[in-house]
Amino acid sequence: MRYATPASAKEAAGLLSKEKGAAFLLAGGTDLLVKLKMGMVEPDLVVDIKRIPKINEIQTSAKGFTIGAAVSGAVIGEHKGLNAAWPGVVEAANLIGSDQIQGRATLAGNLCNASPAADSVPAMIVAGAKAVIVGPNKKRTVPVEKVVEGPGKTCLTKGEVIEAIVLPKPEPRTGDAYMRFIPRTEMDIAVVGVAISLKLERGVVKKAKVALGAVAPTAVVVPAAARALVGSKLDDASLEKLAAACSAACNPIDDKRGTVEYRTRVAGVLAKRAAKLAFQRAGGAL
Amino acid sequence: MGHEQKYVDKKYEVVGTRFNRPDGIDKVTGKARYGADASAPGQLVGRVLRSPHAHAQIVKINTAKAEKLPGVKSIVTSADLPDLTGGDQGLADILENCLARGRALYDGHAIAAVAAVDEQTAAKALKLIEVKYKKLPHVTDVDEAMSESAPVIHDRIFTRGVEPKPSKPSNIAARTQMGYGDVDVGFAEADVIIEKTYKTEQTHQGYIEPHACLASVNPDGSAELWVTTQGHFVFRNVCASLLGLDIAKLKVTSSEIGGGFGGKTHVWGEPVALALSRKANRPVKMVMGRDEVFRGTGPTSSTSIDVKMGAKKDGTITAAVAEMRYQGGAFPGNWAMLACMTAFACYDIKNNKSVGWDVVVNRPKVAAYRAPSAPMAAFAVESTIDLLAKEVGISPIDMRLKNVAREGTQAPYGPTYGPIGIEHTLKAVKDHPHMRAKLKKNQGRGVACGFWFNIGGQTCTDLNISVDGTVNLTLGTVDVGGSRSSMAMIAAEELGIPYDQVRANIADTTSLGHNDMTEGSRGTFSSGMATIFAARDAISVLKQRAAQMWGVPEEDVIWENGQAIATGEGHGNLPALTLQEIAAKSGRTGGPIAGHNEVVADGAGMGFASHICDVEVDPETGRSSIVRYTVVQDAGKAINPDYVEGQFQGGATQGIGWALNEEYIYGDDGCLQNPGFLDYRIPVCSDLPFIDTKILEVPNPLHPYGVRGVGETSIVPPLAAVGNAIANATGVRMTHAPMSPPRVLAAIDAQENAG
Amino acid sequence: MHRKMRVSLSSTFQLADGPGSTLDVQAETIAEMMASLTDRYTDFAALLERGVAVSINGQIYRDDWTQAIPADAEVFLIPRIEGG
Amino acid sequence: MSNATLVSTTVNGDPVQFACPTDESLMTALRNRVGLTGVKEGCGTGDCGACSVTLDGSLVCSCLVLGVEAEGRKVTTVEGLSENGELHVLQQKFIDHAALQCGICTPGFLVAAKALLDRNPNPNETEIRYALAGNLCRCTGYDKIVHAVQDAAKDMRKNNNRSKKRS
Repeated sequence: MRYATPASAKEAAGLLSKEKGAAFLLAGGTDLLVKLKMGMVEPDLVVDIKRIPKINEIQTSAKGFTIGAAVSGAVIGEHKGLNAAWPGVVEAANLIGSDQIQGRATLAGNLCNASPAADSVPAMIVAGAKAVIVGPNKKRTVPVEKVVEGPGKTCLTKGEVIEAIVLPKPEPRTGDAYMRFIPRTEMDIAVVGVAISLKLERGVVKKAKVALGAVAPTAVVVPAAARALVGSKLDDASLEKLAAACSAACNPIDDKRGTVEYRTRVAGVLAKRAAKLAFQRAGGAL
Repeated sequence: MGHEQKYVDKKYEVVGTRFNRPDGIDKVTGKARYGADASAPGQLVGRVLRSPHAHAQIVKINTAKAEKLPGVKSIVTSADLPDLTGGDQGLADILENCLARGRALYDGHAIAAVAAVDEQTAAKALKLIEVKYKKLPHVTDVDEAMSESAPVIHDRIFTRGVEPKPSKPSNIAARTQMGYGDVDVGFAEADVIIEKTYKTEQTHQGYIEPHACLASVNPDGSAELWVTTQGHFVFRNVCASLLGLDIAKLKVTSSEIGGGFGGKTHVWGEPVALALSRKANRPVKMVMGRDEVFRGTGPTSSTSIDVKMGAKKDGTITAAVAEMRYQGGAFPGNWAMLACMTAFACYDIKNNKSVGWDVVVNRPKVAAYRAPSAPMAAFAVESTIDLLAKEVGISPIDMRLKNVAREGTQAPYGPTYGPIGIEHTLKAVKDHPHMRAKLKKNQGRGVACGFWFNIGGQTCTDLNISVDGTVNLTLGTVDVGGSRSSMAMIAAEELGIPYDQVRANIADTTSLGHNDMTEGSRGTFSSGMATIFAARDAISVLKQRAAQMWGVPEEDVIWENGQAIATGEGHGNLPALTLQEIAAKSGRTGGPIAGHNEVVADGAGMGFASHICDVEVDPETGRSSIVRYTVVQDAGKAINPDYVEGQFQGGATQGIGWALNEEYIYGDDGCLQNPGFLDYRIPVCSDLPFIDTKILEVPNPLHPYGVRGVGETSIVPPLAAVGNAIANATGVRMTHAPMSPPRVLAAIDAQENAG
Repeated sequence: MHRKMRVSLSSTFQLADGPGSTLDVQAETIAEMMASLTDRYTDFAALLERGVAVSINGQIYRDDWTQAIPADAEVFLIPRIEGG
Repeated sequence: MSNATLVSTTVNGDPVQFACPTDESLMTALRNRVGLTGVKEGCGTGDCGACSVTLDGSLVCSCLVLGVEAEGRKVTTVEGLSENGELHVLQQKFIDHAALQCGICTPGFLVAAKALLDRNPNPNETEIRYALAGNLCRCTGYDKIVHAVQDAAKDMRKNNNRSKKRS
């Protein structure tokens, strides 16, 4: 296994695109190192992007936030601006594993690992996050919901590297929230995850976006769930409609972490709770 | 034996207070050496190839390619080990579990092992070993394994304990029955009868330190083994028997042990590492990965249990029957028998019957896990008692007190109890402020009792006094919970010197006579007894030396507060001689001063506990959180209360983990799906509240200080305590442990749909 | 001359040629009792092999066969247990 | 076999060089090549926290870091907690409170607890419990560990105030 520490995203892309063997990108390493340990991957080349300038930084601009691909959850959790703007994204990022994992794990890595249960992905989707993808020849920006195509599968072509995650500046009176279900209080993979962002106008939901995790091969955006919220003040009837829409959108599997019935049921339960939290964060009164 | 074992009530100076452990500094600074922390010159790395199948015939193992890989120094399969077929079946089973012989009996069964110059080479060599398997039908569920249609795993197993003797082999290794009275008569007297079936899933001891050893065998048959174990003397004897080595030529040193809970009482990789070393003629270090620990070692039985109990309106339990099916993994065990001995042990039930079925399945060979077999039986019985109590309209505690076992009650396994503490723990629970604390919405409180034996066993201890008066206490029972501190306290108590003048160490197998395992809650009980006697032995030498120094008859010398005092006429004015003064002169009064004791520390007491648990259940997700927990247990006498509390809290937490989330999950292919801490969910720090403890002291009449073992009982009540609490929070009776969120939510739904 | 005594068998133990759940022997220690039972009953040795402990007046003895059995003691043979 | 690489790093304040295969974890490198066996392997997959170290001040599982990543960085292990021959307050409190039994998880807990108290000198019980959720202990039920950390935090705050007043 060769180990490279390129000085730019473009150089990283070049290394990956030229590699004939199995090549992997290393940011936080919390997934890659586990796969190495379990013998699930045998890399010929590992490209560590953490020595690339600015890739470990969060940049704030008038348009929003650019979160470098190697920024860890711990750094995101400490960032005041991000916490104020997108608390749902921050809490989703911070739910991934222990403090030790938080010291390394990244949003871009969580996205590229393409696990159906990735916590940050539904949260990024409802926040309108985009991935800045650098290839050997060109750069492109792709909405997060378009990045993951299936379990372990992304839209990235050979040689492409996510350089940063871009979050917009939230519109006024926007709130987001992410909630997941795990059997313990920590250290588990999500059995169900629900992310909701919504915008209020005069106390009424004007716009909403709902995404579910761990209930289908990829995170699912549920327009019907969003429609259930729009125009409401989160009365019981709209919450029930939200829950029903979320449950209906589930296409989960039975596995060691949960059953089809359980995931379907709890998706609705968490959606109601997440909606209330997002509503309050947007300044709504329950 | 020459020493009085009987309990004597007295005031203590050291015992019963709290002292820091001697191994503490090494453990907080990273200096303590565990199984994986030793190295030897020229050591190789040992790795094991494991079966990917639940049950398969091993048609052929081809190691040729792996052997040719540069850096590979030895490869072993069962062909390199003695064939014990036809001899002691128990020993043969152990060896076959260490390396499969002809058949892989479970997912993770060791097939072959390799020793190579480094980790990378060893890993590569494993991939080059070609094994041709022929898959066989498998069974992993205990009830299925008992059915007529199940694949029979061993054609040599004919159910023991049934008449007439079966003519066909089956997966049922044995039937056990315990109890007394006539249950039919008892049920006829009952006003209320409750009958329920329960299931518990398989759990693992979950010690954080994986199995690890460093083995070195010389061409002359002498050998050394550094290993993480609960009993290095037993490991020595077992490894020597399995490999045909001379016991005295195999020196086994126990490392610091990173948790055992019963799981490190059994050998797995150690004989294999020795065999690899013998073949390579180099030391071999073998450390298991976490996945190997889960797939290949330790678990406890999964069970299926029917309980039927009847009571009169006044709460008297008139009859109780338990039918308990325990799987022992791929080899027969005594696990259901232990369940029979413990199921009704907390109670005085005139007519009781426990029937146990020991069953084999295609899972790892079951090993002891803290009070083995008792928690599952207690889950079933203690849940049923709550149901009975509700039906007759008596509080769960009063129901238990009404039927509680006391001194003079006949135990379900036959004998009559001496002084025991179950009633004391129940009364303490009844009076505990926890019982009066207000519950919030969605919260419920549960109480449950538990019992486990203590065992004594063979113990050998040395006590050597240095010329400066400090004392080396040399022990042969592995310290798993702080026993070095407790033993040093006992020596200090007996000798009448400060705790910090005594240093306790665990000796290797060449330095002491045989010591049994640290198991069965015996460490402090048995080594404590041997320490008392060794100290008393040393005191008699000290008195004799003092007499010599004074020139007075030995019988005129007594030992008090760490010094020799001359009594009797004529020498009452002699100044007392301290231990230091006598030790300083020892070179000229007859040489080193030492005490020694070897003892079969029989007469261990019984351990009883009652727990209180408050849970909060989220009715929409079925998730249960422990909001408050209290352990009340009889310790006989707590030598060091810190470590007694530690045992109570640790055992309760393991039980809580079992109650809520821990379980082995097998796929349809018979393979373990969650061999890691990610999906085998042991409690994390944020899952728990502080665990309150209350130590009761009902002296054990057959220990000089009244000590009872405290290590195991604390894991027995939690499953039922949690289940009873959930029932009180939700109105739903859980009969399947762990009571994980999907199971609880399904039960809540089923109840709502029904009602 | 050894004292006469009565030994109760845990219900899990069955001896093919035994009289049932109690056996009468003459012994003063556990060792003598075991020897006498081994002589008397053909499958007692097999039972010992499986593991037997002796309860004398409720106290369990697993290994110390030198233990004296007091007159009129309650003596039970029970399975030998291990722990975790 | 993987290429071996020479790594120059700082461990517990000392310059250290070691050569390790590129695919070797920092945990294994620290244990087998630097000799710091206080770094414990409980799982190798980031689930138990026994191998916790800080890397440039950030708490990580060293099993989820490649040895080669340590180039030019600062690593602190449990062996680096005591200073001037004295135990760190946390180390002393773990002993005083009997917060360890088998002790295999203790190095990881100490490193994680120190990272917590460096960040938050006055954590409440819940904050302590969540901060230590990545460290598994199977012996203690965590009770005495949480008490030890609470007590250590109290002493450390006192000492800090005292040294602030002095300066």
